[in-house]
Amino acid sequence: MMPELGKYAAEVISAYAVSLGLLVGLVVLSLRRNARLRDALRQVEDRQRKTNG
Amino acid sequence: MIALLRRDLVLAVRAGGGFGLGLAFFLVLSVLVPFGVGPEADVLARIAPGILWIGALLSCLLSLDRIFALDFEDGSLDLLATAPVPLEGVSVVKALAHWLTTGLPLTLLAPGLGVLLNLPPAGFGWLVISLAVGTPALSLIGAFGAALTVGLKRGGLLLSLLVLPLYVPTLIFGAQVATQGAAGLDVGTPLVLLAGISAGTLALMPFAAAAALRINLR
Amino acid sequence: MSFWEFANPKRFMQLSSRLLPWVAGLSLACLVVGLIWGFFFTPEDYRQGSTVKIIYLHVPAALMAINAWLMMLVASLVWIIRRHHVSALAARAAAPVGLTFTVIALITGAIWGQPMWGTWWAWDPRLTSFLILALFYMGYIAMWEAVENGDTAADLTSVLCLVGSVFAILSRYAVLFWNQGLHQGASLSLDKEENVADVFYLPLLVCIAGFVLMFLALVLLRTRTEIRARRLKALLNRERMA
Amino acid sequence: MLSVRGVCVARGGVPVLEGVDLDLEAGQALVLRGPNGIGKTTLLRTLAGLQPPVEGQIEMAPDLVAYTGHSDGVKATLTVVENLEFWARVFGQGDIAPALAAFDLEGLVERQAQNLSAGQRRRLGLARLMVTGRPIWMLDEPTVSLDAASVKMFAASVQAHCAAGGAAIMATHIDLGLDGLVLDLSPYRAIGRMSAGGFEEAFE
Repeated sequence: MMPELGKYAAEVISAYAVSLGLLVGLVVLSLRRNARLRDALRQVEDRQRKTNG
Repeated sequence: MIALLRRDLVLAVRAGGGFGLGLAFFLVLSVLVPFGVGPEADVLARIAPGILWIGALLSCLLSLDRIFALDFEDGSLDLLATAPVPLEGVSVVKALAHWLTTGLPLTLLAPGLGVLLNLPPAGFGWLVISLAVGTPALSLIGAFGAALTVGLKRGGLLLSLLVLPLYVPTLIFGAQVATQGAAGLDVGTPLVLLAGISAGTLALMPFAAAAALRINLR
Repeated sequence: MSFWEFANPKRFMQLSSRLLPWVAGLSLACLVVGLIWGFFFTPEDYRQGSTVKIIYLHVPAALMAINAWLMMLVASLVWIIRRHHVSALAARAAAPVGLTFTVIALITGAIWGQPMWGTWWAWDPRLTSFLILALFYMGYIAMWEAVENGDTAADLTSVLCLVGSVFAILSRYAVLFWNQGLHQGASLSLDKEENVADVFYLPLLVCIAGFVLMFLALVLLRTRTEIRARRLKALLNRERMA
Repeated sequence: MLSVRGVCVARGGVPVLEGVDLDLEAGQALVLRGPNGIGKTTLLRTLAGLQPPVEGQIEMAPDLVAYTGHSDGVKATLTVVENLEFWARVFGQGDIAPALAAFDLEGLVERQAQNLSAGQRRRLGLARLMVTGRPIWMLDEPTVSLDAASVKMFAASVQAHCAAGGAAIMATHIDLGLDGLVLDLSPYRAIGRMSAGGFEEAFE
């Protein structure tokens, strides 16, 4: 399955690992913050709807 | 405007104005460098112009936050904003006062420190010229950075982070003039470019600084 | 449908929620296809060996690192001229994405440079420019974080973005000048784009498309987050006032 | 001199006052009242032109206002006379003697501002108004740290200023004994407005 990377295997694989790691990290952080704020906003909106009748 | 310049100069020179702190910092920094890189004369001679330029830049940075912050805290900036002087003019005058109290003395002090760092004889003239042409740009860019961060608590650190990348072109051309001059090479191109940066910042930065001040005074 | 419908926050939320899955899905598809194609099914370069495979990350990341700043510049201008809040928030949302791409470009460049030039880091004009770009991103993000009031922060960061753009271009030329001035005739060139053969070109295009779409998806998502954050703050403010 | 119609002002992006109407004629002194936090300072800063109103009109000829905020703008290492002369020059005025006399600062002229008491500093800050030569004084809590005699001194100078065709608008809680107008800001409190600029309205 793995292609023959020759003597530069370590460089190529580490480049891919670091880049994909950074991208996944950014996506996960963005999603988590989005979810947190979505929930917080929904909570406050519901609360205000109740008090406003 | 002249009144403002005079007041700023008097404030800087009076006790507690911080005049001299930047110079002392420049001195200490230049004295520390040989401890870091070793006392070999030829090594020092080669890096001296760059070290002196970086030292001047950092000493300039030290006093940047005072440009507007003190006037903001005691309310003078509000009063200046309602006074019959445009904020653009205030920014120019403030940058000029900053240059007269830091950039100019640094320029005059630099040859003395050049002796300590074994600067080649050919380099002294170009070092002074490059600093004289380049440090006004440092003050003008710094005034913009100070205007951006004027209302912030602990704005000093942010100010450094914002201003240092903006200093890159000035530093490159300034150090280039000093280095090539010390090596006895032609300095025409970098000197013209350095002067261009100073002129460009003089034309544009006051407007950016005034815009930032108006936003921060709201 | 006019593009300016995006300027209304409520419309933006509706449109973006419909758009986001498609953009994200397409981006993922492009990245998976492009990267697998590039990693497994392209030959080695006769000169650079297998390290040429790093191109599929390095070039798209570098491209988007610059384009992200351009997008922030346009968004800042829209905010200054037309005062659309969504635009300012989109600029804020794009900055961390741009910074990440810049860091990826720098790291992959360093990893690539090590076997090719025998050094992790060369003060090559292009590498140096990206390092300076990263500093600009950091300053911009720090400015947003430092200012409490949303509109003030948007105004200040817009001014910073405008001035920063001028100085970024200036730095680019200064750095070119500086390096030539220091080592005359240095032969380190990073101009890979010019000698890329077709075998490498097609998967590279797919990867670039993937990165563009990913940037778009992330900016949409993060702008939605920023809009919610702003609205949350306003609702809490109203609660306090009442 | 000053005409304000339907003005809404915001502090930190949150509207605090809306629909404010007021007029100021030459010779009038207007006192703004209202509980802490209602937006007196914000309104004064808006009228002085330091921040734009969210909505509404402020009609006034340019360069009429002398503004004094919570802080005096007094430099600690300058002497009293240096502080005043600086502001007189900035505003293109010459004579600072009347201002020194009106606020009883003549005995202190050569003293550095850092050696003044809080009340004396405040008097210096108020004397600054007189050297601007501007007809409309806008004062935010002008009597803070003033003793009874100084308050009288201040009231007298406001009266003299108005009698000479000037006007003043101030936010203060104490009674100055001026026969001026009083505007209570409480009815203008902005309730239920979300934020300036139409962002939240899009969701309502």
